[in-house]
Amino acid sequence: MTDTFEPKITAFVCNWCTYAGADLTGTSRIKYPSNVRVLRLPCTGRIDFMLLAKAFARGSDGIIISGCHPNDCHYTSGNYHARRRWMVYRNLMDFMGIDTSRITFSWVSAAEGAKWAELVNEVTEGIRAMGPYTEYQELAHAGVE
Amino acid sequence: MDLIEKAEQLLQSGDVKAVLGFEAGTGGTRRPAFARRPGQARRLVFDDACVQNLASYVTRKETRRLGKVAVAARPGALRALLQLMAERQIQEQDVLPLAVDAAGQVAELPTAQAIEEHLALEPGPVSARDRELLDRLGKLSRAERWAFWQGELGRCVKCYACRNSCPMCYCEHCTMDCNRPQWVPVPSHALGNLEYHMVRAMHLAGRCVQCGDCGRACPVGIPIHLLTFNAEETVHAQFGQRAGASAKLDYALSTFRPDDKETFIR
Amino acid sequence: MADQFQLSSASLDALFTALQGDGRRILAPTDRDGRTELNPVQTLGQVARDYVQTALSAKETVFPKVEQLLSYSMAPGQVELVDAEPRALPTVLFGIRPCEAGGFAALDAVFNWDTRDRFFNARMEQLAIIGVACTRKDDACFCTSVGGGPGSTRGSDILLTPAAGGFLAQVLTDKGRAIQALAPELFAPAAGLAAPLAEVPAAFDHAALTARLPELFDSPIWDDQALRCLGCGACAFVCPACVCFDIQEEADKKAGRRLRAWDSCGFAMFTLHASGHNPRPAQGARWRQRVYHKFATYPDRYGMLGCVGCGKCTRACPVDMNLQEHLTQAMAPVES
Amino acid sequence: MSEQNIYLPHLMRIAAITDEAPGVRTFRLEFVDEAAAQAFAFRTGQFGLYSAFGEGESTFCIASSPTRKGYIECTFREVGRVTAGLADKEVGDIVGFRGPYGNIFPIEDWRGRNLLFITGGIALPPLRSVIWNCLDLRDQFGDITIVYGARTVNDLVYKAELKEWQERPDVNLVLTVDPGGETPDWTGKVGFVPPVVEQLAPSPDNTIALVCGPPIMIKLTMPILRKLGFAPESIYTTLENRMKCGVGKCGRCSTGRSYVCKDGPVYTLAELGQLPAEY
Repeated sequence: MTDTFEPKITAFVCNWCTYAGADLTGTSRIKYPSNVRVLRLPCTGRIDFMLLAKAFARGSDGIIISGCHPNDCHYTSGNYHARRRWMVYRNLMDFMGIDTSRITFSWVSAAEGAKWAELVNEVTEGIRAMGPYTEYQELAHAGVE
Repeated sequence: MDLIEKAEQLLQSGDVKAVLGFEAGTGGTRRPAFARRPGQARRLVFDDACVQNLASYVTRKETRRLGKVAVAARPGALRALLQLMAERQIQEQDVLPLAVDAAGQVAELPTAQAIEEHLALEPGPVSARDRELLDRLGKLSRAERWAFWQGELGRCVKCYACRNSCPMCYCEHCTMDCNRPQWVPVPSHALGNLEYHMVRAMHLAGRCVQCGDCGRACPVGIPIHLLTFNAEETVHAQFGQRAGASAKLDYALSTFRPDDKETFIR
Repeated sequence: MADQFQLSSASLDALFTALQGDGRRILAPTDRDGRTELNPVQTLGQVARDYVQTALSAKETVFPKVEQLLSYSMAPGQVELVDAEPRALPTVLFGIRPCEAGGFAALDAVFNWDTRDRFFNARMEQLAIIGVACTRKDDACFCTSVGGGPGSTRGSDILLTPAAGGFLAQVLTDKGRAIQALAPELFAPAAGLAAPLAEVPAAFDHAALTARLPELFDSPIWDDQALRCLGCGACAFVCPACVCFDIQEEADKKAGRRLRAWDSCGFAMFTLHASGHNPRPAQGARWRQRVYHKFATYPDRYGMLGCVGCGKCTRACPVDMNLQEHLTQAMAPVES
Repeated sequence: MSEQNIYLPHLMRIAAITDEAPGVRTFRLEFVDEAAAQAFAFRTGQFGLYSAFGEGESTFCIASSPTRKGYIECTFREVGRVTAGLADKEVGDIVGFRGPYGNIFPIEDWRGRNLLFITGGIALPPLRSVIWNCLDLRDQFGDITIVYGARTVNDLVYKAELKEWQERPDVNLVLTVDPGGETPDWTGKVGFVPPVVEQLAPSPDNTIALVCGPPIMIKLTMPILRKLGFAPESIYTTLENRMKCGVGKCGRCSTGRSYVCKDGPVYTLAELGQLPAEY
């Protein structure tokens, strides 16, 4: 069964750095797995924790969150704010028993096309090894008579 | 002066329109009570069985309508009052907190500074029992924690007693009641419960005064206060501040330091 | 008068086996993680001892907190509706108290007074109730004030009363007789035996209360009483007689489902119009609605009270909105 | 024997959409299932629950007249999740309908009586059903007067039909818009509905008054009608309480002993006097 498992990975990326970086990966003709669905948001500061919860609930096996390096935010401090929230949220999710190893946070700049490819590769293989996030996905149908 | 005398005096003088305290409840318990006339002050009691956080009343419109209230406050309520001031929901002059000492003597805490000074003498907010629960859960494997919380949250019926008893849940339009978009499912099925408690904890991160009233309010006994406690403990450990410590506290998650330290971003 | 028998604890345990042999699951109060709550059990030994009440009521067996009413799939210009069949398992509800057993009639009154609610009825049909009379009470109990009692047979198919070495059993209905017929040898004759019950003194006269409520509608006592009410739904959700529900839609672009979930008249959202207008804008009006619906509307519309005096609301309330006490106060509003 | 699922809607195809006013639309709906269409009948005053699949159900009156067969119409303003979902629909799309629910305007009892309709804004739809019902049986009734107001000229709904009523010799239509809501070519009145009614001073003799509007309009109009001599039994209105089930179970519309979904939505002022003012 695991042979046929193709991980579904959702990437929430900021418009200015990581999205541009991922674009560069493409224009540089660097190949990377197609398991990732990229969702572009204006800034990591916009990546509400509920987006992560919704991604898992809708069947993602893994999540990537990526934006501008510290000090590089297009809006000056969106990524700093985001970082604080992730620090709290990641602990909370772990405390609730949610598998935080399925969530990868990263900074990928517009110039780091290769880093993006490497990241997606690693995450895809990591999630492939972990298998589908069944225990969370089953929640969608649980508790209804 | 004891609490009853103090309440009578305050009501008599008209300094406050109501004294919010505790009275005897069912089966030896204590419950919140509003003394609005001097004659009603006799009902008031204050002891270790008084557990509810009375600060949750001061932002309710039914209470605001009464006018200025005095609050016979336990430490959790005092922290909540400071946090409400920090969030600009109340002002010093809206409420008169009353602290009751072990001998039953009452002190007025008319300013934020007075509350802060009084609280400085109190022990930390997290009880030994809750500390132990947090530690015990922290030591479980992730899968065990998942099983624990799924078992617990499966009991949730979404009565919102946790939300409504929380002094910091004063929003007139709670995100749980908004449906455009419908972020969190309304029904109390598995996903609806998990997301609700996740949102509740996140919305209280940096704001939770760790009174534990949500856990006490739960009619099916879910220790949900541990979720907000966890979030608040992260805020304290990482950002060095605690909600309810000062009336001039910035919200931990609407600010940042360039050198905030994390270990997980690649 | 119902047929009366004697069951030893061993016989009752054997009856559990017989019931499961008949394909029925048994739900009973258990002590799990320090909480008394309904759970599936296999043996009498798994049933909680010395409990007064479970926190939640047994209504969830016939009116679950979330149930599906229908589902559908969508394509441009097309909708495919799928009817939902309630999953109604043959169930014996063991060990609930007479007050709670009486609550099913209040649910039935609403679900079936006009059109019939298939979801409730399908589950009700599959449900048999073996109630256990109360030998203990607590300060929240007030069954005798609302026409019930610690040994009331209303709603039970079989009512057991703890007695030395086992139970006295009153077999009350056809469903009860069908259970007895599974293992008739376990039911020993016991004519004339009696067992002591809890003493629950009546606190108020419910008929007088119902008669009085219309004139009290504009009384300030409701606002006064509701001052400490937090406006949560704990009282309604634990109530064996509260029926109010919400209907919620959950869907993505392609498919969806319509769910029924418990709701409460205590929530400000309950009556809020889309325009922002709220017919019951303050907690006092919402608290009054709760009281009036149970003690004025129910008697008027359905010829019964919407309250069984189980006291679950009082126990569940984070701020001790003691219903019995508030009703007693309504009957004699004397305040300094 | 398994019972019917009373929460299962009929599927309806949108046959026509009319934009009435900013944010206000009318759907003409036809049953997808022919047998359901044949079995369906309703009377004026009744309402239904309309599904925007994916969003939920919302309650509106049936705004068309039972004398017009083969379809029903509903008119709604986009204010919430469901109405926004409905507003996204196009002709040919499928929506759901449960109904007809509730009581009726007893127009059979009104033969030979004069009819006075007083309404404002988006509350014309329930009365539009009655108006067409009575106009289609025109010879059974005496004078028909309609007072209708809206915030602005643009907010008046059923503009084509208003024109038609205006031109009919057997209808007395009085249109008004709130001060400031008039256009340069506006020929109707300017002012709120209650004072317009007061000024019009309709005779209560042999007359039934039907009042539907926003709560404030109803509140201010009722005393004027009473002062003019209308008996509480001759004044009708509809209540718009929030509903979920529509069949007297979910408890949401419960007002005193009344379920608005079962005992209403049509009430006389005399009946309203028996209910707590929680509407």
